Amino acid sequence: MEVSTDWYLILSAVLFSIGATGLLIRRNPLVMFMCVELMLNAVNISFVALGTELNDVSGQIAVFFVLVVAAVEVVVGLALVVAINRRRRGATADDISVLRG
Amino acid sequence: MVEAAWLIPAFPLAGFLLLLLVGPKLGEPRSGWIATAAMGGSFAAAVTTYIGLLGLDAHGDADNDRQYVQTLFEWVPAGDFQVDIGFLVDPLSVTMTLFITGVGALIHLYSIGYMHGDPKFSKFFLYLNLFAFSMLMLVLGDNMLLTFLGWEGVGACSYFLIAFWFDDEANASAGKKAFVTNRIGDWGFMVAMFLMFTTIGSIQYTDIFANAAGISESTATAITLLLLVGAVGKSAQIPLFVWLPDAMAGPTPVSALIHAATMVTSGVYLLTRMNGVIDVSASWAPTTIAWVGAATALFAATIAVAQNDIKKVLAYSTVSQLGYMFLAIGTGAYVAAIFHMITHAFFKALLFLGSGSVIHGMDNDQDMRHYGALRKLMPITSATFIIGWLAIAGVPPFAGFWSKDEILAFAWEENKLLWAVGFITAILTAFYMSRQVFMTFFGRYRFADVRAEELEELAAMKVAAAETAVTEAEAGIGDAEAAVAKATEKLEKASEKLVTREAEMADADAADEKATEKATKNLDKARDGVEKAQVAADEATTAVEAARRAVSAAQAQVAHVAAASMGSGSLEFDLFVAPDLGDIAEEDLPEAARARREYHPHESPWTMTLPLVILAGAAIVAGGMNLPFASDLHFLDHWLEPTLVHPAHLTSSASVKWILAIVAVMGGAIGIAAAVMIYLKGRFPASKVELPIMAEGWRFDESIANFMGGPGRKGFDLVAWFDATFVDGAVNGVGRVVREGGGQLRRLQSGLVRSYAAMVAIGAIGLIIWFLSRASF
Amino acid sequence: MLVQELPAPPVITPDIVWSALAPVIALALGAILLIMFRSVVKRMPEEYNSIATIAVGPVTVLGMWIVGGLVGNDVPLSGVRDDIGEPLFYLGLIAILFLSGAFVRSLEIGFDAAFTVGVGLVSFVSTVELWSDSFRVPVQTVNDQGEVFISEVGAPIAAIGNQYGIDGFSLVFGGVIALAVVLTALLLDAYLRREGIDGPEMYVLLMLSATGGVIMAGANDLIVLFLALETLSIAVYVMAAMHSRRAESLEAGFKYFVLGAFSSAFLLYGMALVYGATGSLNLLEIRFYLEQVVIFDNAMLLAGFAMLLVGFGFKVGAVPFHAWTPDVYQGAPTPVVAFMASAVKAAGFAALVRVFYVSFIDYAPDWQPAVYALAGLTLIVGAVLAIVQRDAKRMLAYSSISHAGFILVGVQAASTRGISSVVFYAAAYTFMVIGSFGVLSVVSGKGDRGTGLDDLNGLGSRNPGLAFALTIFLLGQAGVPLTTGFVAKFGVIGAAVEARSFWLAIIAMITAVISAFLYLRIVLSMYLGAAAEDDNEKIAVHPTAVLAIGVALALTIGFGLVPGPIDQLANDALLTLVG
Amino acid sequence: MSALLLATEAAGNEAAASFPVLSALVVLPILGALLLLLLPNSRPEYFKQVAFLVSAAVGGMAIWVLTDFQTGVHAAEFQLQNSHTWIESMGISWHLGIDGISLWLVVLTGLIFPIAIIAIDAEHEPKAYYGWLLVLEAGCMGVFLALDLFAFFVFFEIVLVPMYFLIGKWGHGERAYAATKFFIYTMFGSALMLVGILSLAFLNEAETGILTFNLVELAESQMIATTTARWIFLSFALAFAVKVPLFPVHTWLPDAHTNAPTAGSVILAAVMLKLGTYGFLRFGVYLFPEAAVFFAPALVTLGVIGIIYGAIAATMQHDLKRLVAYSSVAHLGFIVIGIFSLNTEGIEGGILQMVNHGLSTGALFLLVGWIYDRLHTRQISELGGLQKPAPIFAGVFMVVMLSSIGLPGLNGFVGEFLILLGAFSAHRWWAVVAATGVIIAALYLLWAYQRVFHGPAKGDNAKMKDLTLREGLIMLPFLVGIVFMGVYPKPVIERMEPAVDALIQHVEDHVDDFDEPVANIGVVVEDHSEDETEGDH
Repeated sequence: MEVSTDWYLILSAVLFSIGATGLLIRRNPLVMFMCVELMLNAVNISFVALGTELNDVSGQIAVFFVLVVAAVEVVVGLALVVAINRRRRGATADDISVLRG
Repeated sequence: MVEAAWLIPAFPLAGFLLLLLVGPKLGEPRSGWIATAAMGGSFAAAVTTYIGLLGLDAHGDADNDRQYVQTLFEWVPAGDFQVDIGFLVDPLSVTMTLFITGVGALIHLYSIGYMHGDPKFSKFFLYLNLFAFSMLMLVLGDNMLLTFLGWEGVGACSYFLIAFWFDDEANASAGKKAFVTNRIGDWGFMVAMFLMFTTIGSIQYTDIFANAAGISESTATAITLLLLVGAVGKSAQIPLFVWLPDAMAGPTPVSALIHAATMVTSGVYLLTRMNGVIDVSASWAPTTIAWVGAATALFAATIAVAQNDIKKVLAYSTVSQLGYMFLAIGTGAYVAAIFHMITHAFFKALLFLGSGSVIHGMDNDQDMRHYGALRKLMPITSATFIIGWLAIAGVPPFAGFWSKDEILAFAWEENKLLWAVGFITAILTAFYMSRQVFMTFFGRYRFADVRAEELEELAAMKVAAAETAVTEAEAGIGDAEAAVAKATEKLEKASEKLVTREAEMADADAADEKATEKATKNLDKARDGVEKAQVAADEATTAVEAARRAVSAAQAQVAHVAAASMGSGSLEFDLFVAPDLGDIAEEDLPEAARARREYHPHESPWTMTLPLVILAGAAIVAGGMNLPFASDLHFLDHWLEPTLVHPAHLTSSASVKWILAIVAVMGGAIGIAAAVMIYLKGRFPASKVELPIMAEGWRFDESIANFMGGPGRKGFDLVAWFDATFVDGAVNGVGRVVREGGGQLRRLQSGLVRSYAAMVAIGAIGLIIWFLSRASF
Repeated sequence: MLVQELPAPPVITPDIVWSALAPVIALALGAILLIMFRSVVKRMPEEYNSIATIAVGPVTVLGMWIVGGLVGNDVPLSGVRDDIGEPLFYLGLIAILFLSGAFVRSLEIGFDAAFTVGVGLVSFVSTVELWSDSFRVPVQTVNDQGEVFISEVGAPIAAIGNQYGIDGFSLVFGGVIALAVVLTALLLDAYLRREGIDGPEMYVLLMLSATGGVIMAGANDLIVLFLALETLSIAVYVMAAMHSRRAESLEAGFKYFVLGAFSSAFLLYGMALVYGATGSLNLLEIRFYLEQVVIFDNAMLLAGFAMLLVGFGFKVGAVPFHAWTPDVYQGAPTPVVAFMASAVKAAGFAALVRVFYVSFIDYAPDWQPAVYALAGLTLIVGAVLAIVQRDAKRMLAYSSISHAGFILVGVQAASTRGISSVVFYAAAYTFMVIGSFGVLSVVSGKGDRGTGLDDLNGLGSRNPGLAFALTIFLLGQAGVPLTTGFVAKFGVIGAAVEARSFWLAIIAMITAVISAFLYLRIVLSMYLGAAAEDDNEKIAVHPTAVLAIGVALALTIGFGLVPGPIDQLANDALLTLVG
Repeated sequence: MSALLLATEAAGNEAAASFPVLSALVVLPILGALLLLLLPNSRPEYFKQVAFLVSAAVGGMAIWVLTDFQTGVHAAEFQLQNSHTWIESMGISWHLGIDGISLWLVVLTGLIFPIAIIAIDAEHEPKAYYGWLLVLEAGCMGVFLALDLFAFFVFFEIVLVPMYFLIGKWGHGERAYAATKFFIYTMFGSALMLVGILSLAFLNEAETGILTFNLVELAESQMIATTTARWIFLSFALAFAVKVPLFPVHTWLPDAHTNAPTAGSVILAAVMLKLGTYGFLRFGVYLFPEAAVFFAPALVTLGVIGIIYGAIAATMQHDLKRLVAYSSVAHLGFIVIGIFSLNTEGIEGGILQMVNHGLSTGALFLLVGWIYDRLHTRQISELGGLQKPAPIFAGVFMVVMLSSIGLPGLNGFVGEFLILLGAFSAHRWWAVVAATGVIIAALYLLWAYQRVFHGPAKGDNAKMKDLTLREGLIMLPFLVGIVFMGVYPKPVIERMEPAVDALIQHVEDHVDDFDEPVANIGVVVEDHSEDETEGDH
């Protein structure tokens, strides 16, 4: 059978949802970051797929930028995690809840 | 001449302003003289105006004969509502001004003497002038609003003057009561004005006269009843009369001027002024007026019978007489009403001033029970007072007779029942006035009597003493009985000893004589002991009896004293026998009583007696204003005719009139005779007629007060509570609700980053759902 | 079909108008220069340091002058060109330079801060020049009576092809952001000194994020928009966490980062979907496409709207995407919060408005109700949660949420008045909020401990000036007249009413009353609350902070009394189709 | 009715040349406040003097306006206008003008403020105190003068701030609570009015194509659909009802009054409450004639309830200031029914009563304040017998009180009478009920007077200081006004009459089935409308 663009889009949607759910259910900050990455890359799949269907290059170009941004985010995120861990070993996302109300 | 009208109120106003600025500096008596002079000037102006009015054509067209309108300036020009400060000079208003200024001037003069030595002397005259001004505005005003200005002005002044001695809460309350009660009436007056304006578009009297005939019956009835409400308030008719008796708290000249001669009659004036409207109103409206009047007359008269305060009697009498005037108006006899108003002004002012003179002479004691036989001590006062009495009692040829007789005649023609009520009232009037005169000027001089309350406190002291004696005696009994007990004990011991000794004696017979002697000695000793004990016992018993006697004696004393004080209590009502002091010594009488024995009631100074004399003269001859004998002797009738729409005339035959007159005189005679029997001869006890319920004014005032103090106050409190709890509570409640909501929402802000993310996700899903719901597939 | 068969598309190199990029370049370059210089020179000797600092003054003046001139009309020294060569002119120039130096000295400001302020000023001036000399061009109109009118209209400039353009809208936001940078830098100086944080990073990040913000306001392409937004956000994440000795600061940074990344993923997905539906990432092409083509199957497009709304909603802190706001505002260093609440929010709204007004305006009936709902929720939740707080910073955080609601009220109008009201509100709020947080950062004391309501007790007696300033800022936010806050509310409510959204307007006003209660609570505690014994001493305020707060105060009151100019600006700041 | 519009323009033009006295009335106090801000704290005694001089100057200008005011036909127009563009894009302008309706309120404001400033010294922080007072004056003046809805709203709102601080900082007792309640409550009222104003302007724009906030233009165009206009009127009415305050939104008033400093209470009663009633007249009736006619019965009913309810509540108060506050609720109820009788008598009575209430209640609060200064209590139960030691004080109090009771010959009566007369023509039975309020008024005031001044003096009361010369001089203007307006109100009435007639004409023009409810003049007919006045035959 022929794999149409919709399949890619559905895949990306699924991945995106998985990423989002992951961020909601996992406590480990690192895993949460990965989930964000997953979401971003899911979007990338859509971009590529759509770009191909539309026969338009900007879709693919977008992907490059997104990858860069994702990388930057990871950097910042890791820095934060490190800083937090320096104050408190093995802190999970739920431990970081001094500010509330 | 008539142009002098504006001077009539101007004089007292000037006096008022002058006293306002420099009154305290002038002090006594100068400020008094200034005020009096102002009234004198006002009277002169009134006379001038009167003469001028006589000059006006009496037989022009119906609208403007004997009628002169003097406009000073526009007062309240608002849209269609145009009201001026202007005076309507016509026979009615001039008649009013004449006796207001005349009587007023006399009372001012009188007050100079009466208020002598009062720290607020000048302020008193300040108020008096202000009052006179307001009263004159009331009668002279050429529109209802100006009349209303005077109407409330006199109310305010009477408030000031009733509460003149405000240190006493009672006076202050009386003043407040007068003002508020009057306000209830004023409400009626105001609404009447509104209705009048909305009906004919003006409240100028001239316009009202011109258009009254066109007013629809229902409206006219409404206006009449509303005016009646106003009049009832001002003229102290049922049910709003309650303030007048309390108003006696003011200085007596005030009672004479405001609460007898002038202010209280303004209700009558108003209704007369509006006779045109009453004329077109439904027939039952005037009937209502008549019945209100009649009922008040009788009701007040019954109360007057049982009053002991000399001024209270006059107060209720005033209410009653005003009732007559309303009765007259109700029967359409406006002239009769005015006639009686004038005569009443004279003799009632006279009576009040006389009572004032008495009070002044009797060291401010107002209780008639403490008077008696004053006619020798105060000749002028008593003479004039008696004239006033005859006048009000309806004894010909004194003024009161003529006016009252005319009213009764009209009542007869209107409705026999009304006449009957009036007649009974006449009898009562004669009775209670005679009672007052007798209690005050005749009979036994009671001022020096030891008063019941004093006797009671004396008795109380004695009883106390006796009772202490009793207790002491009883203590004595106790001791004595103790002694008896001891003695008997001793006796028993002794007798026991005797027995043993006798036994020894018996043994000893067998032994030698030595032992026998010894035994005999002992035996004798024992015998002596027994006898001694016997004696002691007897003494003790006698002591006990003595103590018992002492006790009973003391108790008898107590009973006696108590009985004595009881007796003195009943003495109070005895006008004829001086209280029996029994064994009370002169020197242990209370201070006050002895002071009274030294006190000598005195006649008042000429400033007070002169007005009395003048008024007495007026009270004698005033009847001449409107003699029934021949139509051309109906001076007042003719004089007032232009101000009335349908001047009423008696239709009954001369014979009927004569019979009525004679009957009236008989009634007066009956009343007087009864009074003579009870209060002069003492044939019947006064307590038979002076029922306590009457003395309490049929508990009318009391029940109103109870309602106001009870449910009324609760209702007011309820409103205040409602305001604080619900109206304001709702506001604060909203605030609380918002805060609560915030507190609940706060829980969502858990601080957990994942829950925040969840919120974002939920929001996202929500948005997606919304957009997809609008999407086309 | 297969890609290979297609003819290779020609590579188009966009033509670039450098002058139009001046504001951006200034900020970006400033950031790079500062970080490079300070990484070379770790710490200068004291005297050099002070000299360098003072030198910043004249340099800035010259910079403003030259850059402004360049931007304005390709000749430096614009405006005074004719005077060049006259001695008097040079004397004046020298005097100005001298004075600027003296002024900087009097501020006792540190080098980094001074540098940043200078950069911000240069960026701002170039924006102004752009506005007055390039963007606004005079046109002659003749009315039917034959009278000739000279009026100015905005002429949009395509800066980089059709990717990034300049129009009134972007210029105003650019100017606002530049000023926000200046004021924040001034506040930061005093703050970092107190907290003992040295190093230029904070300033560098400040300028970088500002760069992102300015580009966001003018981005004409979704990808550019995304990049700008990320530049802005990531810098701010770090700034929030910068006070690393404070756990709260780290927590704030972490939360902001996680959620930010999460939401930007949504945003990106939205872009992808829109791209899929319209076949373009360029806002203008999207608009033309939507104008010309009727999409029968528009589910993808609308889903894209939803995702985009999520992303922007998060940036501007709209309920239910607001949850990060209170925590981050409370935890982050106060001057940073000032920047977030002003510039970041403004940029977010700029992007939101640009995307939805330029590209999706034809679908207004679809997105308007959604924004309507968001606005309503935001207003209510913000106000209601604000009044139950005990901490002033947190209170202001919630109040900033409800302010976002107000701006959304303007957004949902989907009309030109809507745009101008949003512009006005964003600008007005920027200065009020910088002012309020500025005062807070001064009074809160070391480590931002004293931000509770009770810590403000007796401020009225301890430092009347600060108390007065804060009072004005708060009353302004409450919408009391004669402050910009009132005119701003007037504008958005007006826009809503014009769009017949009466109920939203009513909700907005009621929530305004509710939040007035919270501002009054702060005022009460300042004037009526009795100060605790220990902190009765007067609070010393660093001159830079005084300057920042003073400027904000002046703007708030001044344009409150005479709102005409800014209102005019806002009306000219229309979105125009660039390129 | 566009004659009025043209006339206003004409007046505007001729006024444009001369000195903008109205703007000066608003701006001068602000400048004074700034001047105070600049004065050194070292010489506190200057503050009061400066503040007084400034406000006195404003008062002088107000008098000048009064003399400058053209009577006769011109009194119907807005005079001395000056207008500058404020926010061009919205057609908003700084547009001030005065007519017979606002004239007297301006004069009142101009006179009350200097008195309030001179009468009581600031207890602390004089600089801020007098500064706020001046700002307050500017705000009040602005409300009475504004002819532009935006400007009006600005002033209407801005007055909250100074009053908030006056109550909050210089008040007594529960001042924080009272101040906040005052601010929030009144702000809530006006919040919806803002929506109303904007709706009005934009809906009008939708019809006419011109966006303007000019009062006259909006009032004259009357383009808005009836129901919409009614809704907008309600939003205005709520704001004004809270300010008035009308039952049941009155509860902020007692708290504010009781806890405010004396000057605050005086101004609150004398001037600020009038903002509401004035608003009803100038903005409610003028802008929405149809809605005004439609809602008149409801508002009159509320007014009547307020009269009775306020009076009863006043009777039961224990705090003298609270009592006077509730009496204000009753008096303002009178004003409202007067205004919504929508006939000349009623409205003129209403305006008169605004001034009267300003004089009498202002003076009452001043006197109560002085009692408090002397004896440090306002509890009626703790007072008593003050007339003996302080006869002049008592006399003045009595006069003021009688004017408040509405004794003929004093100012209070004229207003109340005209109001009731007008109300009677329009809503007969309401007027009859309202008139009973007069009775209760006498009850609670006389009762209070008795408990405070009559009877034996307790404790220190016996040593109370009588009215000083200075206080006497301060009271003098009040007394003069009270007597003058009672005896000769003509000059006051004739200046407002043309404006009032024009307003009523405006209503008649724009409401089809409405004619001014008036008495049938002169010729008397058998009118059967009377038949239900007496339902007994």
